Amino acid sequence: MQYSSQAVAKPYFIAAIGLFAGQILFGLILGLQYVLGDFLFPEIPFNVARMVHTNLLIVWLLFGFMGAAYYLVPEESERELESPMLALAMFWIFLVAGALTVLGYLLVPYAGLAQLTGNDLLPTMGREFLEQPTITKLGIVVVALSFLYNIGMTILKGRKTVVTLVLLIGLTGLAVFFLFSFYNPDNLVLDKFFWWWVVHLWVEGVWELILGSILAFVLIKTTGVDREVIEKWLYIIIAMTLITGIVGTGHHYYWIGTPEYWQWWGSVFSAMEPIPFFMMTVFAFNMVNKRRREHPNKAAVLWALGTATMAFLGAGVWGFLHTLSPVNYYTHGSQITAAHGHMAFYGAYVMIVLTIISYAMPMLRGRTAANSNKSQVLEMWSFWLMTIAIVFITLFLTAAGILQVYLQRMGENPLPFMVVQDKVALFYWLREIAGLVFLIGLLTYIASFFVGNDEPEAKESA
Amino acid sequence: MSQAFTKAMARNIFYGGTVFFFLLFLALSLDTVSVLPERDNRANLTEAVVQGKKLWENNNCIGCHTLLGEGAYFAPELGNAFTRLGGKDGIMAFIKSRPVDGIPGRRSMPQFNFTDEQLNALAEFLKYSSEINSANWPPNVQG
Amino acid sequence: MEQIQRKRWIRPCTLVYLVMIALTLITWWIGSTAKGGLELSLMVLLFALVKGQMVGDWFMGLHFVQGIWRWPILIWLFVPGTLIATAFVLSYGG
Amino acid sequence: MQKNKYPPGDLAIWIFILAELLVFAAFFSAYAFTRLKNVELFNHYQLTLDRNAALLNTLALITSSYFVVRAVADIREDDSKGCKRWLWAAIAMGAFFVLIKGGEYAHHFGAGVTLSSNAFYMFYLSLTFFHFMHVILGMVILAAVALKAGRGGYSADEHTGVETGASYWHMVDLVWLILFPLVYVMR
Repeated sequence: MQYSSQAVAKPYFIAAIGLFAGQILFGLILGLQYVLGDFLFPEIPFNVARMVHTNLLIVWLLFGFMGAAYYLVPEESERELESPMLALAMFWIFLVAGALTVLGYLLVPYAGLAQLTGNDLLPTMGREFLEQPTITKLGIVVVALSFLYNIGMTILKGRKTVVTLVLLIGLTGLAVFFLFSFYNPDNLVLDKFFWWWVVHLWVEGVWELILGSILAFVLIKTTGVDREVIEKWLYIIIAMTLITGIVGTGHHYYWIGTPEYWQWWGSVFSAMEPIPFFMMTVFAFNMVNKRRREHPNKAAVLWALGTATMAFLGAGVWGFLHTLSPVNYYTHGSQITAAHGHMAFYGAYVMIVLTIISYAMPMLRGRTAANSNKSQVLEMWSFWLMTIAIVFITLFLTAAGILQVYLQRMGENPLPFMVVQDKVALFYWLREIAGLVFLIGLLTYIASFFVGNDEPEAKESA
Repeated sequence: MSQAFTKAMARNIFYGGTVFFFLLFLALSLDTVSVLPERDNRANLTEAVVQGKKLWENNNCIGCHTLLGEGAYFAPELGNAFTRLGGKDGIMAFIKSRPVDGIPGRRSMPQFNFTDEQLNALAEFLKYSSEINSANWPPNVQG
Repeated sequence: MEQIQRKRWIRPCTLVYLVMIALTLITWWIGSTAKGGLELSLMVLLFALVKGQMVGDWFMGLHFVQGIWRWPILIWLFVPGTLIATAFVLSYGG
Repeated sequence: MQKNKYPPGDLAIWIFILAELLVFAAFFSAYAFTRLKNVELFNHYQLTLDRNAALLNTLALITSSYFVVRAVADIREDDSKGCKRWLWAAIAMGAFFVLIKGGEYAHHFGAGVTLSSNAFYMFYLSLTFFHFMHVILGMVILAAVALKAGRGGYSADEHTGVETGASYWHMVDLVWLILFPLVYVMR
């Protein structure tokens, strides 16, 4: 750690991991509710648990992104953070606001929460992933703006690198597109149309810039490959991301009342969305093969390669599976969508945050470059456990989805939704078992922070 | 030609390509918004429908159901509930009849204790939703 | 370099240009009769692919490239060209 | 004759060119197979297009592409002035294309044609408008190159920028060479 203000990243990372654990816990509850329908009913109905599961995911990823920015921006800009105090203050505000929101979800019926927070004044609640009370949304805007100010000033006053520039563009885009969450017209089609300007342009747009820039930073640091090489790859990858991804939004506009030409535009462009992910995989492995040093933090390199691979599989391959409109006609809103969502989010965003945590945390905790071998071995175990678990979760959900589509939407005698759900229950059980393995992986991951701390640091081998 | 591609050109393609395709997306979006009146059933956006949408949101129905395929996959699609449940009466009767403590061992919709006016609004909202031109989706009545 | 210094009666690119103009005029003439028909359509498509090949080889300069970059334009012409031809053959009842 | 390993220009533009060509290839094939299902409709509405305008546009783009070839040839002989002149001539032909195409659009929009009118017009407008935007982008690129050439920014030794812009412009031409017969003539 070269700059003392990088230390503000530490609470962000710790909070991220804590919320991650909460997300997984609620994931397991949801998985169980899929097979034992009355589990925790009516205390925690499915919709509440799901809201907690998805919102925790978003919030902890945001914590991770912010922590990543606070860690890498001073180092890249070669100066201290504009205001570490502001960063810490925003940490607590965001954490408390997030905690209050989740408590609100769990303790108050959702309609009551809507009333309590004055949703009628500016109704924005009750839309998927944007369930937060309007006041929380406003809080997110405030936190995002202070964060952008802090990061932006540091970047603009210091050395400007491609990594920080791309990160800044990504984070700015994140803040700008979030503003569409305040637009909630009565017209359902318009509502849905612009809802995707938040959701799609986040996860298949600006978030990928953030992902790319963090990955580039870690690769520069761990491989010792010339910055010029990595930065030009970063540019060309994110260029392809936005070239395909922006119009690729059209793959959400097939069946929501929007004109039918989107079936062509969306299919053609989103079919190309795997290309940048494929380039990212090639790029990451190439850089690691061309490495000029053997960085002692092997776990971080593993996470980086894992991100590139799993993002391609989850976002690229599983996305492509159902992105063409004739296929999507049958798979839209089925378990196939859920399968894709799980692997894409894990592969792209969970793993990149764990990558930067894995790289930065040893330094933030006083090591010079890496944890002890013992700790790293445990961390790598957790990598494989979680990654293999998510692969199986995805495969089981895909199997459930294929059956669901076949039984419910194809053939002469389509069966009702609930009948089909009973028929595919076996796969939901298997998914829940894989989910337990994921939890074991996560516990192993958390344990890796507590073992081997008194042992010597792993050394650069070459 | 020692260097196959340069950072400067990669940067130009990033900025140029992003602006270019964002403009294209804006153009298509503009066209979409201009032709939506023919597809989105806005003529039937009555007060009851607006109230129904608010109820739909304030009770987080999207947390279990899909509407035009978007939402959670725990409970049936509702974009065509109007057809599947046999009109407004069927919808209202179903929501009204949910047991307070659920159904042992099975998934159940919570009992929301809606008033008759609210039930009517929700049913109107689902009727309006079912009349949106969704390019023949879902493939059949089962959603 | 030596090629350019040697005087020729016409530059290769100019020759290519004139051929492309000629093919375009024929295509337009076929179009203006509005007769259509499978043979004429396929001929027009062939003209287009030949013109595309000329652009790739002589305008873009891929004629002087060897290795994998020699092929993308050719493949690009061949694959959609084949698909379009197939669709037109099918539209005339196979 | 010495052969090159890479095509002229910066390889990054070629990645971009290939991505764009992929999109057009998909749309071309989609056009042909959608036509297969709606032969009557496509044949009928194709006749509402202005083939004379399309001819002028094809000639304009081919000529423009040829001018760009001459511009590259000039800069390879260290003739910045010649390079600049050919480039502006190419841009002028591009502007001519935009003008003619704009006239066609005005005619169609005036007749109430939109993307949602029918399958033929959907493809006609999608393909040509997407290409139209490429012509404009290409003109912007060529103008940037021409301005730099005018300032003497390129030489016989270092003119990758000219080749890069040229390669992009040839791609714009290439796409139109397929688009013209496919949408305007083949029936």
